Amino acid sequence: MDFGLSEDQQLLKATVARFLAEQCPTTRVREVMESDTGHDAQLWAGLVELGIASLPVPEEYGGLGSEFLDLSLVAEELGYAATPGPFLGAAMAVIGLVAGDAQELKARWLPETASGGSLGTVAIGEAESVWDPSGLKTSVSDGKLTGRKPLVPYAAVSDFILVGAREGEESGLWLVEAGASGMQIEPLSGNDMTRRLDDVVFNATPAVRVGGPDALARCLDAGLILISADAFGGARRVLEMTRDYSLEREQFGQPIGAFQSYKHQLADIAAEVEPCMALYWYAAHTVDAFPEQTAKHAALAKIRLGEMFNRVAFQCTELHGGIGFTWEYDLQLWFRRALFDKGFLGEAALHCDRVAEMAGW
Amino acid sequence: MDFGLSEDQQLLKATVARFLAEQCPTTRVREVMESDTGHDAQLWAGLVELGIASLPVPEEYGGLGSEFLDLSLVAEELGYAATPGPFLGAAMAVIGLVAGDAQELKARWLPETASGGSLGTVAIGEAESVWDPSGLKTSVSDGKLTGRKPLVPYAAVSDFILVGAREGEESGLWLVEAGASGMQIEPLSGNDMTRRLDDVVFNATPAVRVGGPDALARCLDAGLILISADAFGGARRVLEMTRDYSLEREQFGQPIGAFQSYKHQLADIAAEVEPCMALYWYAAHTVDAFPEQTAKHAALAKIRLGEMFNRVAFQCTELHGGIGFTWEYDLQLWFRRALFDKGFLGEAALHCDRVAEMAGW
Amino acid sequence: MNLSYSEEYEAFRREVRAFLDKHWTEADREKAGEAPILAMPRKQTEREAAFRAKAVEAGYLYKSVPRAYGGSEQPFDAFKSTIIVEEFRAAKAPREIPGQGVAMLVPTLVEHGTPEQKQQFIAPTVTGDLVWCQGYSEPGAGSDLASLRTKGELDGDHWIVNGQKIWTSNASEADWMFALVRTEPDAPKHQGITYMLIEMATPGIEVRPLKQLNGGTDFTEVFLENVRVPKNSIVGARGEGWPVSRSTLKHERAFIGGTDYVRKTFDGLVMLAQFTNLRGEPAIKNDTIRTRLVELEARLIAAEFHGKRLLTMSGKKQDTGLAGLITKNATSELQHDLVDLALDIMGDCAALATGEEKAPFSGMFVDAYMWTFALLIGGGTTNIQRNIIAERGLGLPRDPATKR
Amino acid sequence: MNLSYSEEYEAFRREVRAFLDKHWTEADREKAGEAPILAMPRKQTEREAAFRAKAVEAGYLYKSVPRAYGGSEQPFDAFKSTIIVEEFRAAKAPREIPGQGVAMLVPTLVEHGTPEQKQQFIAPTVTGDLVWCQGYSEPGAGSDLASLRTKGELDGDHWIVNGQKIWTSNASEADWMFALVRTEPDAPKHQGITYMLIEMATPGIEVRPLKQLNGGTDFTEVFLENVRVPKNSIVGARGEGWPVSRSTLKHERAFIGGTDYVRKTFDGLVMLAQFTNLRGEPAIKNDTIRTRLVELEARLIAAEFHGKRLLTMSGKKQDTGLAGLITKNATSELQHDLVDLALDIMGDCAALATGEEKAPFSGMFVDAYMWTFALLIGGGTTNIQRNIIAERGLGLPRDPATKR
Repeated sequence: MDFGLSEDQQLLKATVARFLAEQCPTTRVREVMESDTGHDAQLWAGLVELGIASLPVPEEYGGLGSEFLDLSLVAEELGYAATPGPFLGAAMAVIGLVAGDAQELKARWLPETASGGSLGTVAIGEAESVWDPSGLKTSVSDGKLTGRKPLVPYAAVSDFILVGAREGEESGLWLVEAGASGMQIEPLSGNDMTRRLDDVVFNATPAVRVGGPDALARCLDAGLILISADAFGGARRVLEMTRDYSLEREQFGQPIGAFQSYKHQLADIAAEVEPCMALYWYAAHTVDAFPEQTAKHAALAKIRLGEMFNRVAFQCTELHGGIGFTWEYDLQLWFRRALFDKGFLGEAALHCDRVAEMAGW
Repeated sequence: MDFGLSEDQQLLKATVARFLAEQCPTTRVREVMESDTGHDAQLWAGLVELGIASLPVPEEYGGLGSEFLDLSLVAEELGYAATPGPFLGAAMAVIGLVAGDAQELKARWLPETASGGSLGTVAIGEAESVWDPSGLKTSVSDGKLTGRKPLVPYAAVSDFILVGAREGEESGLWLVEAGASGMQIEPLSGNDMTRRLDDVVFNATPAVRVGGPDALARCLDAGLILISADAFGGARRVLEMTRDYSLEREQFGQPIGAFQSYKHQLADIAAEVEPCMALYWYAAHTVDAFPEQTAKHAALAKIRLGEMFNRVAFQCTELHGGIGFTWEYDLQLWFRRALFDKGFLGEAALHCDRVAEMAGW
Repeated sequence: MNLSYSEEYEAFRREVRAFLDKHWTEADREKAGEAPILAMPRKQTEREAAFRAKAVEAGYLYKSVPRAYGGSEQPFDAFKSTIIVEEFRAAKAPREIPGQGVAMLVPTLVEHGTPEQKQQFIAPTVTGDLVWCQGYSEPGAGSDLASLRTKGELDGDHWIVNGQKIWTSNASEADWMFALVRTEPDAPKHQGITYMLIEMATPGIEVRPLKQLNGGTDFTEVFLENVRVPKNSIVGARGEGWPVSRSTLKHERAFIGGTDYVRKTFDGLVMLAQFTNLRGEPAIKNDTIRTRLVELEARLIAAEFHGKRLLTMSGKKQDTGLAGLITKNATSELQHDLVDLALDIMGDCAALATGEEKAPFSGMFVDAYMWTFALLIGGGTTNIQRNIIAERGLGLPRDPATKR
Repeated sequence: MNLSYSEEYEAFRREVRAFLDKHWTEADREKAGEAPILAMPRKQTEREAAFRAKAVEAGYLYKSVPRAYGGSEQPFDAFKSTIIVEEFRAAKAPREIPGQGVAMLVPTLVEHGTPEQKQQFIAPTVTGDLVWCQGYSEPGAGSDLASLRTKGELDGDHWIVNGQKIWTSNASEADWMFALVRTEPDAPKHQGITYMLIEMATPGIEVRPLKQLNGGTDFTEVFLENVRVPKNSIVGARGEGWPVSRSTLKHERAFIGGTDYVRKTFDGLVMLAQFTNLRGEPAIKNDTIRTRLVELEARLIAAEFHGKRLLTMSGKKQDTGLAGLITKNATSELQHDLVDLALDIMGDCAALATGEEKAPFSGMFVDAYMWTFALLIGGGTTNIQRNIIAERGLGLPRDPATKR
């Protein structure tokens, strides 16, 4: 029985953390955030060099074929550092490809994504917060895909998009290449400028089938877990910043962290954050160990962590007093990332419904 | 503009408070609570002498014909003192009678209830937490009433029961006298032993019509407001007890009320309790001033105050530490009354649905 | 209990209405439009100036300011004040010039200023000819104003002021700043602070916009480097600025405690829930959302009538005690819970920013969510207010650390 | 990460199962039934005694107690301990005798007792022949144990003990009490306390049942009047009872932090929601209730796997740090929210008491609601634990008031 990280996993996590501490301080986060695309090719290349793009790619396609937990640990560290860039959509796209059965597409794209030569993303959710595959209206017929996807990460800089859609009754994933005909990409103004979103419309756009309902489900579940890991990393960071600030900042002649009420508020936040690690770890672990449980546990992780991160970010900002409300103070980066993690891939209520239905409630 | 109490109202409130402080200390509450019926005729007679039974009775029937707010203020003080006895059901019964159109019944019963010679109660709610008149199944036909009423206050000691029921499609109130045929009364074990409940079954029991849907609605709304006032009084008392305790009780060499965290918890409780007074005041005021608003505001008061009282009773018990968990310490009286106020006349969720429907949501 | 006003007050209301009908025309009203939630001070237009002069003459504005200094010098009457606000708001007529000059400095000068200061500053402030900013907060001193570090040293006829102020609203537009400056470094913490009036045009003052969490720049930082301030440009005695400033803060607390903005938020929230679809159904048809809305409405109505209760108490010159102290925390927590529900109603669009047209209501509730901090933090943080409720409202022992 | 046990541990599990199959028959299992959530200590039956003796011999029970005193003296292995608990529980086999004698006194004696005390007390305690109660809490001293006032004065060969203890579970059945007694009245608060063993049959001891909020009497008050206790009946040195007792409290905290009872509550809650109708529909079909259930399940699963994370850390002999400290508060808050939902599901039957057959599930959740206090208060209040989390877990400054 070992519900903990292997030495390799700890090393991976520490390596990514060290890389980000050095290469991605918040000054750089802000530069990327203020850039046009929100994508820093050099930073991404550095992360690819560390192997984060190869983790989910099977060895036969030049990747590392790692456990899904490894990728989730990376997501936690990216969240901890408020790392800007296309990681989430790119990882989901790879997982969708791997889970599908389109050998040709795998051979075409997986080696390139592993090496950083290509970037993928995913387009799943539709208007009115629809994310469950059963509700998708985007449809494919005769290899042409039509529909609107209002929240697509980094569509503008991606080489291909995996689109959740249906052909007849069956849902699945289809691949659309950048620049395909009938595709319109409009940038959105998001709360979290470190992870860009575009509104994408497909109008009889050529698309190739990647896989069926299972591939789509695996892709979505993986996203839910990665976003939960991101939320955990963010919450951990926000708590640390607030603790540190409370030791420095003095009021009435003592550090504010010495006031009992402040201490208790921070203790309550810690008690809320800490057990969430095990929640996302287990959800990630099911992907390899108990895939039949993943749908439920991925949803539970997103429900809890998406909300927890927002609550913690809000409370910690409040505990900072005025400075927390400034643009210059870094806390706001996570405050905004929390709003991304809350909304993207569907809000808690949607996933509560899904879990309840799985349970037959 | 005067959203405050008149001098008469303040006097009434103070008089009832003084009477209860003298005649109904918690030692007496406990005696009554441990008695068979939970009804202390002498205490009730004292309250009747103060006029509480005459308040809702029109002058033409020997009562005071007061504003409904007056009666609500009395309910607050009864709640503050954890007064045991049949007040709530008795008051609702009188209000139902007054609101109805059965002149003979009014003449028969109102003078007697005003003088304390008779005691009424109400039987409205049915199984599965049905309290909205639209859901009642108890029916009347040919002057015979049939159905089950699982939560009837003090049925065993009442001289008559006003029963919410329907005849054909129309709902209304019917009066059943004590000892009527086909009526079975079984005592229930309730959390709040200061306000007894019985399970009552009617089987072709003779019943006389009191009034239609309006009378039933007024009776129910009045109950919702009175129970809210009771909850406010209880919460106020619990907060006071906790404040007083925190000044006496020392830990680590200082009164526990000097610990910042304790102070803040109590401040939050006060901030939750205090505005609720205006909520029940306004609901009570609508009964006479804006009756078309009563249904909504009575429901809102019950939603907020029923839950608030329970939360406050729980938190204050916790703030007492171990002693709050003892039977001997008086806090438990209000803890249990809070559970009565939560459940009786329907839980918050039911009334939320009702308000939403009134709003067309 | 009577929620209508007595004949005396109804007559007063008619009088106010008649005044408005006469002096603030339909055209004026149309032009004025809806007032923003947080109005920024600005110099009044000629039209506004003419109207305000009439309103002062009639006794409707600047009621606590002596006639000699441009006020209408009326006895305090909570109901009349409320009627004036209600009627002026309905007519979209200008009320007192917004901002801290009128809200905070003028009452301070009325109470503590020298005759010369009153003469020089009050009248132009109430006409909007002088715009003020507040210089209390500092990067190192938030709720604990007494720990501030901006210092003033006497050099002949002038104070030489050095330091930094933060959270200064509209410093860029201000002509003057009223500030707290530490002038006696050796005195105990709460002593040795002087209340100083500083002309913003003085050399050595630099104003930098402060960008907020929500992307806006409603506040600034003000840097003071060897700023020379005339020796007599202080209010109250040297070293006694602390009590002078504390009388001012009361006004700010009362200002932030209102429920108007919460009602606006709630009404907007209901519309948001009605017009935002979640998976094919208006959000308001979702049982969880509907239930939360009703629970919030109950709290809102409690807060509103609690306000009427306070108004009544004020009208009767009663001490509002605990009831008055809890308003700010209860209201800002309610506001928080309202905007929190708004984000849930937005579904996945919680990820989109204010101004994004593809978000429901262009994401305006996201900004409201972020602004909630300003409410929580403005006018003393929630924790400070909790101390006050516990100590002054409930009679619990004072905190040794914050004892003054 | 691997949630199955390694072959070594699987072999151990098979060994335990084989042991149980052999020594605890189907008939035994049937007779034993489900264990109560809060088991009270009692003397073991002959059948249980025989089984426990075998289990000790096999190394499964009393693993931290030396063989010489009736234990099985095994090295600490968190996984083996867990496997033993899982398998014994599945087989409904007796584990360690419940109660504070085994959980708190025995470890204390092992660490601090004299050879004579170990000899005299440990073996009969682990067999259940000696039943103990704890005498720490006093009416005037709750979380602040050091402020206790029961005093002992030396009179020749005996301590004369006077005072009152409260929250003593099963004092009526106990043969002995381990108690904290102030013996040096002039010493500073945390010094001058002595850890004393007192035979309950000694004249001057009176036990009165303490009726609880929920109507039950699981605790007692113990009055001590001129109780004569032999001079050598103390553990550790005179005046050093405080550190001795603190080593014991660790055990209590660990005991209360488990999630088993929360899982039981959750599973019961799901059933309650499935079988309780609200207005013609099972409560679980109500969107609000369903949503709350799922949110609570997410927290429960977090708590459960958090437990597995702690177990893994213990297994690797790592310090569990912050992760270990937050367990109690997170778990008891979760338990509170679960029973709170239960009351909502009960609809108007929240007014009915536990035991009322007409309430859903005979109102058993009302009792769980009330018992939640015992969890919040037992083993140090939530506020004390918050201090510990902040200070030891987050490294915030110590509270001056509670400094020791």
